[in-house]
Amino acid sequence: MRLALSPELAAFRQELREFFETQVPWELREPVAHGAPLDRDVIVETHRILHRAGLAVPDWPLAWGGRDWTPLQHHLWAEEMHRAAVFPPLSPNTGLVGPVIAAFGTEEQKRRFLPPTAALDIFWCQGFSEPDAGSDLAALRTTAVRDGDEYVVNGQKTWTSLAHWADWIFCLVRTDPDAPKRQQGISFLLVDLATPGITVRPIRMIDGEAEVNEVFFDDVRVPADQLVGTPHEGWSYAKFLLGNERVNVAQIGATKLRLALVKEHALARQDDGSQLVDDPLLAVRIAEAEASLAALELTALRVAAGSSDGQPQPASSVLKLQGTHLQQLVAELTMDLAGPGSTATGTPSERTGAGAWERRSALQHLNMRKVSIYGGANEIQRTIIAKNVLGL
Amino acid sequence: MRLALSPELAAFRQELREFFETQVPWELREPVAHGAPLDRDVIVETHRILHRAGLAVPDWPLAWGGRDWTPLQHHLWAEEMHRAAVFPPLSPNTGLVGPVIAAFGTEEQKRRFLPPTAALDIFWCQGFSEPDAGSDLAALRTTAVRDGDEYVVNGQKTWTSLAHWADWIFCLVRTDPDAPKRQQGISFLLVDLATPGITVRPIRMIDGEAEVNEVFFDDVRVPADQLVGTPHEGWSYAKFLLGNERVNVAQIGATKLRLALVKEHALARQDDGSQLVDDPLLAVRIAEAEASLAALELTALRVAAGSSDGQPQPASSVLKLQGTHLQQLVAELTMDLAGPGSTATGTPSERTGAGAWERRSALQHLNMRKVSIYGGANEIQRTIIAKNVLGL
Amino acid sequence: MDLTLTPEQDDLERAVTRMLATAPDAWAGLAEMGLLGLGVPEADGGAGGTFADVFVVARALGRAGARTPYVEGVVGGSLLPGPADRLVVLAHDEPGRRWHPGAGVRAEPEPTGGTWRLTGTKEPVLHGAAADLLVVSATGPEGLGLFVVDPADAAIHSYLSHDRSPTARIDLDRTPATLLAAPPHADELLTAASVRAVTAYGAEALGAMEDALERTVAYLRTRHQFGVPLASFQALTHRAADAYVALELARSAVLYATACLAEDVVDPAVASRLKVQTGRAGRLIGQEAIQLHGGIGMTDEHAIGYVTARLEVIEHLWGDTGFHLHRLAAGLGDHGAVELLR
Amino acid sequence: MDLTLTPEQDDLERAVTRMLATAPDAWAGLAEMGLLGLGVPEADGGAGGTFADVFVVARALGRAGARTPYVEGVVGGSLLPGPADRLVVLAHDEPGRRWHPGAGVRAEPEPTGGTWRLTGTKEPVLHGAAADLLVVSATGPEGLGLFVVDPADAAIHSYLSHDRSPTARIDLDRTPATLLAAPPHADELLTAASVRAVTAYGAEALGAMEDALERTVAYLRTRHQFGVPLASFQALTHRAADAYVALELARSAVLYATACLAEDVVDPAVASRLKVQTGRAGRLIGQEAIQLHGGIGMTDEHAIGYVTARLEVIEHLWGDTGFHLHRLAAGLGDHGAVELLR
Repeated sequence: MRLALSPELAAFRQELREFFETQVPWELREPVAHGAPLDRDVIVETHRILHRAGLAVPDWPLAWGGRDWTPLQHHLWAEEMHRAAVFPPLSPNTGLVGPVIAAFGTEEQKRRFLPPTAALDIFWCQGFSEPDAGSDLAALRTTAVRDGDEYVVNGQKTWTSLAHWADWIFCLVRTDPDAPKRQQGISFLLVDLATPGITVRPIRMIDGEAEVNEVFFDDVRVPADQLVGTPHEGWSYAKFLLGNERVNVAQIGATKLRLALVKEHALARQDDGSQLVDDPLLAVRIAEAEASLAALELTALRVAAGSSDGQPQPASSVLKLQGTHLQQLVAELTMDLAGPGSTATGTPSERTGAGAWERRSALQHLNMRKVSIYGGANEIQRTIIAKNVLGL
Repeated sequence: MRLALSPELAAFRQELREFFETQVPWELREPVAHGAPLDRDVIVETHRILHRAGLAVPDWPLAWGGRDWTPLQHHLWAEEMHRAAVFPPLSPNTGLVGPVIAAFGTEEQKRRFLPPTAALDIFWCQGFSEPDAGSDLAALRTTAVRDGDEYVVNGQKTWTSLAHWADWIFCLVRTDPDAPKRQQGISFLLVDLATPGITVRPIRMIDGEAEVNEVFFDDVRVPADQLVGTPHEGWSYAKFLLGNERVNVAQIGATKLRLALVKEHALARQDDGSQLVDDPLLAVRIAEAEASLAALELTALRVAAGSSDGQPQPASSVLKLQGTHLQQLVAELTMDLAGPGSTATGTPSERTGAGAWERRSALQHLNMRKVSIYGGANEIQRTIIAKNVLGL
Repeated sequence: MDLTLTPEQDDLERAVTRMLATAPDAWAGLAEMGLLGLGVPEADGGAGGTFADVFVVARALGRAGARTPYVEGVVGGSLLPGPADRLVVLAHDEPGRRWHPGAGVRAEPEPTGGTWRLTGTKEPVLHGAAADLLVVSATGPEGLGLFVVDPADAAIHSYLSHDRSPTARIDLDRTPATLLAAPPHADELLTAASVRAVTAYGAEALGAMEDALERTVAYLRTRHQFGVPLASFQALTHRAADAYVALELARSAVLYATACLAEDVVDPAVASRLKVQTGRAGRLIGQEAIQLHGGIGMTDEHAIGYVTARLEVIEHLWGDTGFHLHRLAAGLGDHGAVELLR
Repeated sequence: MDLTLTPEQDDLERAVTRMLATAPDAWAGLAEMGLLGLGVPEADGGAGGTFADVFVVARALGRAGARTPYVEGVVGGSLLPGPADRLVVLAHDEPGRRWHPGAGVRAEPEPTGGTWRLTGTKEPVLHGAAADLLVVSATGPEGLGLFVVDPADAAIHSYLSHDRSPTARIDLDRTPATLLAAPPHADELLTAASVRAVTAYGAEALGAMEDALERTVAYLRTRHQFGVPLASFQALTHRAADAYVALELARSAVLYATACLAEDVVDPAVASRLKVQTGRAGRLIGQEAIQLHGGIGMTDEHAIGYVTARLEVIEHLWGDTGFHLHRLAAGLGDHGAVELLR
């Protein structure tokens, strides 16, 4: 057991803190700090600044730009990034398709895709879910039929985050419809969204934003060398990838930033001299959220320290469940702090900037309901824990 | 819609209030008010006082001592009884076996059993659950084999409340082991506990009390005329009866009494002049419990008004779920008010009387955990609601 | 006590529901049916009837997800009774403040006689832009008063809130006003209005919760995953059962508060208990509805998200669950057990 | 930061667990293994070691459901270091009061020199009857002080509490005492003792929760109903999963508090966060354990009820969840985000 950071680690942290606060301009951090809607330019510019400093893909293999960091160093990196309100490197690139190509791709695929993926010269999106294959992903029906040197893809993906901004999509497609089990006969395919036959239709959400899309494939011809790894083995790559996703989806750093803002609002003096924390119920809810978040962060540190070779641990389901719970809890708390002000949303242009947190709060609360649904719904996580951890 | 009581009903209530407060001596009410362990004499003496006044079995048929009351009158009767800390008429007699005999028994059975059941000249207990048939009651294995004018009973019942004080037991027994469905071939049998071959073994519970028992049947010979209604039709009688039990088990009046005591403790001045309600978290928990209990009582009034011919409604599952929830919540709240005093249980003799509420509180909390298990566990109630109300 | 509706009220409910399913404009439909001004005495130009009729209409609106100024009109009409076709809206909440009985808008008496000038900002004012008259709370030299303002004299900025309700910010800059109620009478009026508002919104929330639970149950029945209907997953059906329990308890609280107002019993504690029940139930049912619908529950195309949003709007009007819990807690010593039967 | 145990501590855990499974007297077994006085410097006669060793022993005791004065001895030893085989027990709680830093017992100085007389009642004092020496908190002329009392001079009434822990009421009637710490130093000592107590009880609670969840999971696997194992009911397995999540979060909080004390960082906020996590988790796991066991979970013959009872005892010692939430809330302005890495 060891509590204190070594002097080396303390210096490491200080270096990162300085980098994030001085090398990433405030114009790129301000929208993150104040919960503005996503902006493609912010994502891309921030990512490229981090990439130039070797800070975009630290958990990749060394040969492809990774850093030989301990789990604790990775944690400090993520924590300092969120603390400074830096938009993290684009996760479909760095956390999802990149690691899959690095682990299972051919040498040729690695050379072709990993550098532009790390640099965000390709903006990736993930094409997994389908209208009838959400939590039950193995029910997917999009097909890819081999035809000479190409696959011909037909079908529909949905809930595809940021597809309207993306250059490429990585998909799970059914390449062997006759496989005895539904999980077999699925392949992992990389597709240029500029290929003819692809239509991207944004889905408007209840908070008015359009982060996700439907993607339609109509006889889309994809070169066969864009199939990653072994044909029909895509399910195992997807499982590898979803394990990674669940760790990211705990979003501890982001929640910490939101909770710090909650405290700022709650402690601010009102014009009549009062503070929102004068209400003991609100004060206690904040204190409890803070205690829960600390316990979650410690759990993430324990999981990180115990992880081996990127194999997802069952503990990642714990992080997903509690991480999304706290994201939602803090969003709800922010809305409740705003009170009737949460209803006074104003027009979209009135909802920007630090002063408009009350106007944004209900929309952010609504938006945040998604996190317990995507990336493996919380019901799926409970089943995983019951089965894989408790043996039920 | 009507809010106010009519003058007649207000007078009716006043009459009951006076009766309970003046005709039932305080010695019989004090143990109820202060949550003392059950006492056979208190139960029997109170019951007989109520019976003599025609207040023990108001919901029975008129011919057998019932009163022609509206659901609201029944509610007022129960409420005033609990308010005065009067131990209610013994429910296995008045709420369970009595109504079953009245509805399904032969004229001879009615004449033989209903008067002593109403008068508590027979103290009944219920023999339904078995070691492998709790929530899954239809799995019961105690057999009754016809042999001439008798049934020969073998098997074991468990969780039999107050069997150690009882004179008779009413049982579900399997009379046709070859019936195609488990729910068929079950009969409803009345058994004198003095019959040779019966052993009653009290089960000690975690609160130190022994309210429930195991009852063993070893070649117990029961006259065939003690089988109620039609042989093999016992399951439908049990369903009729369990519907009644779920309504009783909401225990709104008892919870109201407990909550009033909680308020008394919370509002009492400590020696340093403070009150426990100075703690806003405790004060708010009490307020919330009070609001929830009011909503439950109103729901019970709605259910009572809507009930027809004693047929149990699916709504009774709502009352069971929320009623037991609030019983447990108020017990937990009492314990939390006591704080470390809940740990200072003292010896049994130190736990009696009004002043010892803190010493009793943790034991009562533990005892109260049973209410969401017995009488159809809450999991069963949720399944009933999902299936019968929501059609899931 | 009897918490059931009369056959006439059942008929009314059916008629309103039918209209809402077919009429292009719910508000015009209500007007046509003569349902505006319910609860306002006919002598004052209203449509008469009791609060039970208001309950019926508000609940039907909640079930249908219609966004009309109906509840706002009931509240406004109780403050300033008048012809049924005149919409009076109360402007009370102010930016940057959690709901509280005071108000930051300042009222200054005009030197000339009985008129006043008001300065400040009111927001959110639901359906503020549709009002024929505004009742505005403002603090004058002697305390909180209520004033009547012609909306034509105020700067009204209107938008759709997150539940798609038309909502407004009203800027007052030495805006002429007439006094409706001086202190301390204004406080009493406001308290009575709050009990009516909480009860009517409670009826609407009840309708919205019914709608949310019905849609969710239907989705569980029809949506298949892993080759079976969602309804075969016990973890989901048990949560639906818990939602149903919460709904029935909330229904009881709303019916009781309605019965009180129908007999002119105005009791803030009854309103607070209603608010606590519907607040807890609304959050549970609204959030479970989205979660059990999965991704489509988050989309603009599907109604369920707006039901959840509407429940949150109602939660934050006239004091949220926390506010009413504190108010109930402060009154714990006023009574022994709660006496429901009067 | 590293929250894992050393191989030596893993060995210690195995050894303690083995002893507890076989020894007739857990307390004698601990003494024989030289595990009393852990955390007390060897120079003071203790057994040395860090608080991580205390964690290991307390958690093993919690898993085994053993009722020993171990944690009480750790707390007493930190107040009055001395030989490992001397049991010092702190008597602080008083009847009729929720836990608070003051105390109602009165201390009166003796005219002759440095001795004192104490009058009042202490209860509950866990394992009070087993103490070789008592440390008693009492209010003297200048504030709260800590005093040493020979148990032979006090009237000690002992009983088993609801979790079967030997517990005592200690009546002091002009009982002779010596001063251990005068104000304000006594407050500091008591605060440090409370952090140790909360952390050591937290480790015991962690062990008890592990035990409860394991037993419950085993029961779900083996118990059949409706012809299938309980584990085939998804509503039950999902609740077990939620219990597991709570357990892991509580584990993190306890390990972190242990790491702090192992490096002599005494932080009441860390202890309060632990208390909140284990309080919530303990109630959830304890209550689900009984509910999922059904009737047999309520019986004296089955251990699960006593695990639940034990968790409730720990909840109510050294301030309950509500007390610690208020304390954390009062300190919200002291820091921005919580900094775990020091």
